[in-house]
Amino acid sequence: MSPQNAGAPTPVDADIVRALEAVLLVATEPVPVALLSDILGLAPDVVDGLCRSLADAYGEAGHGFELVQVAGGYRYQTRAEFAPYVERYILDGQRARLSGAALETLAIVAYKQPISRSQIASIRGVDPDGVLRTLQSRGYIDQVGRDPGPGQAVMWGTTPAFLEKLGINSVNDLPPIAEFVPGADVVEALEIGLRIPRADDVTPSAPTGDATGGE
Amino acid sequence: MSPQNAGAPTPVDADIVRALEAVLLVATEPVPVALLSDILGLAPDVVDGLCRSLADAYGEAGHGFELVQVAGGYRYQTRAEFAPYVERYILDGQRARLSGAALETLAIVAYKQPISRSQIASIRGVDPDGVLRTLQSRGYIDQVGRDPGPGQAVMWGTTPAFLEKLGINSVNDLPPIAEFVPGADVVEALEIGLRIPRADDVTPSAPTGDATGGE
Amino acid sequence: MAVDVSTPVFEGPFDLLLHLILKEQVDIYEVNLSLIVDAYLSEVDKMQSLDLDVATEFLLIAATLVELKARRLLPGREDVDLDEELALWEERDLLLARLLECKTFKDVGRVFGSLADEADRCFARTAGPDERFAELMPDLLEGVRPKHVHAAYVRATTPKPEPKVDLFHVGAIKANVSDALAELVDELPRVRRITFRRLTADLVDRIEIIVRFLALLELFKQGYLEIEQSEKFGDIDIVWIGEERIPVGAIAIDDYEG
Repeated sequence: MSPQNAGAPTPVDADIVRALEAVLLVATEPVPVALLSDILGLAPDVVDGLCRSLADAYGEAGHGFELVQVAGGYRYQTRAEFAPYVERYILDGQRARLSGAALETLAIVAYKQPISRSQIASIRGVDPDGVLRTLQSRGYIDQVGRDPGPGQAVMWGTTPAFLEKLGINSVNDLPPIAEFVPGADVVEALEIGLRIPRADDVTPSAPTGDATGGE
Repeated sequence: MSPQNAGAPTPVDADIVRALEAVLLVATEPVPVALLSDILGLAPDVVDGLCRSLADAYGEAGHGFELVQVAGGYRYQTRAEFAPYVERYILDGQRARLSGAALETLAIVAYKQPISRSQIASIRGVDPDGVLRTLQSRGYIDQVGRDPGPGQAVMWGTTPAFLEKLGINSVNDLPPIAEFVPGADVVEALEIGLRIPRADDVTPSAPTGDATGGE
Repeated sequence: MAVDVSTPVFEGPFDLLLHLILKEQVDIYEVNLSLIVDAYLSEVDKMQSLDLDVATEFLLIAATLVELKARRLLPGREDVDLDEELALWEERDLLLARLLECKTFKDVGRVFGSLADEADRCFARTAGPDERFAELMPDLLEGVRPKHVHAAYVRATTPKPEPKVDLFHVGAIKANVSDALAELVDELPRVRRITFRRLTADLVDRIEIIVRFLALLELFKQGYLEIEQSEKFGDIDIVWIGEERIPVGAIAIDDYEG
């Protein structure tokens, strides 16, 4: 269970694993494998293997912390089940939750980046400026360039802080968008809702739909 | 050597030991035993025993970090023999310039100290936690107390090191902030200044605000 | 879940349409369409930085909805123009695709919400190197003078000017169906019969015409008028068959109480 065995598959000095632990302990943001590789003088894939073994070793030993890969690097974090204790310590640790509008806009930016505000507007059907400002001020999105076309619209993309907020390593780790396309039942419901009456359809004799239009 | 056994002398749930690890991991300053005792709901001497066992367990397992008792409480730190790697991380891995956002937050702390994070947030309109951590890790600001009011928010202030870097003896030596509301023309000029970054905007030696700095 | 689907506050027309069709399972014939069109108009109105492409797109979708609803309100026609029919299907499919895309990202947003909720329970270590390494830390304040701190404070505390909203292209789209309805109830009983062309002759914006048309449909639905078209592409005659004078308040628009 100890780190000495963590790097067992590769003949790496146990001290290297301890050095890895030391660097990760002082890091204030996720440490990319490339940087660890420079610091430890080992090939990136060896370092990545060491990190994974170490993470597994912590998991098996049953610690209150874990080593995870987030936002393009490795970092120590507390395990979710001990959140109540951690929150008792971090008095100022209340974390603002994102509104539905913010989450939907983030979803669009994450999958379609780089994307302009008008492209976002046409997907959501609402003016996105307020939400974009909020997301930018919280550091989850940023301007990543300008559209080369006429108008040179500002293009938006997600940031490492977004990846940390969701606890994922990269936007490439997100499931393909195809997995979220609504099922046949939803498509059918929409088709019914928007059906085009055939020309010989009888006009509803008493359009008293008002009563049902409400709820 | 796993933490399950760390608390063996007292019949303490293994999860409590893990919760202890979680709290110690997120702590940015040594955690007093009395505070740990409150958080875990255990008698101080039991907590102290747990910490000692945990420290011993880490030592036996041979990690790159250790749990030590320093003035003020327990904290994780790197073991001395791995300092060269930590130094390499510090020299390779850190950005070398204070961001505009960080400088603004530092300025707010300097002029308004003592000030809580939520007061800073309401002035800047963004979550200041990351910036506060950076500034604290650089030794420019520190926690100077807690708000006596409900919630007991941590209050921030600048450090002697900050004054030394700026070459002043006291925050009273900073240029006074005029209690005037800037006129519309000033606001507009500022806005233009912010919108069109000048080439020399990037070095701290000529921040954009100079023209309107009120000197 | 961060998203409370039962909230009666809708975020624009797509949100409202998806709610009505998927949650309430109504078809748009049963819905007071003016509500949805008004939702579109208020979004166009709100556009902070003017975006004609988006505004136009919104109006086209509103027009598609109006056409779909008109189909079901107006008496069935025996002579159907094939091109017209195909165009309507195309527009309908476009709207359907839009709603599907919007729904897709709504669902992704919900997944993001759960990921964020889960991630929020894990706290990263941020303590950084301890004081033993302090002298190694680069001095980020190198070159910073008291006046720079002062300037940064002024920057941080100066209220940001409100962005100027430039809406002159859109004009004042203040049209809404209730207002149009009030105008018609005032005008139609006096003239009794008028062509749709004349009734909308003084209107410049396409959207105002759409709104007035919606108001007519509402009156038609409530039996206050008849709509006649003697020949294809001919003028549409509006005939008032209601009372001579009716108080404006008597015509209730079916309010949406979602």
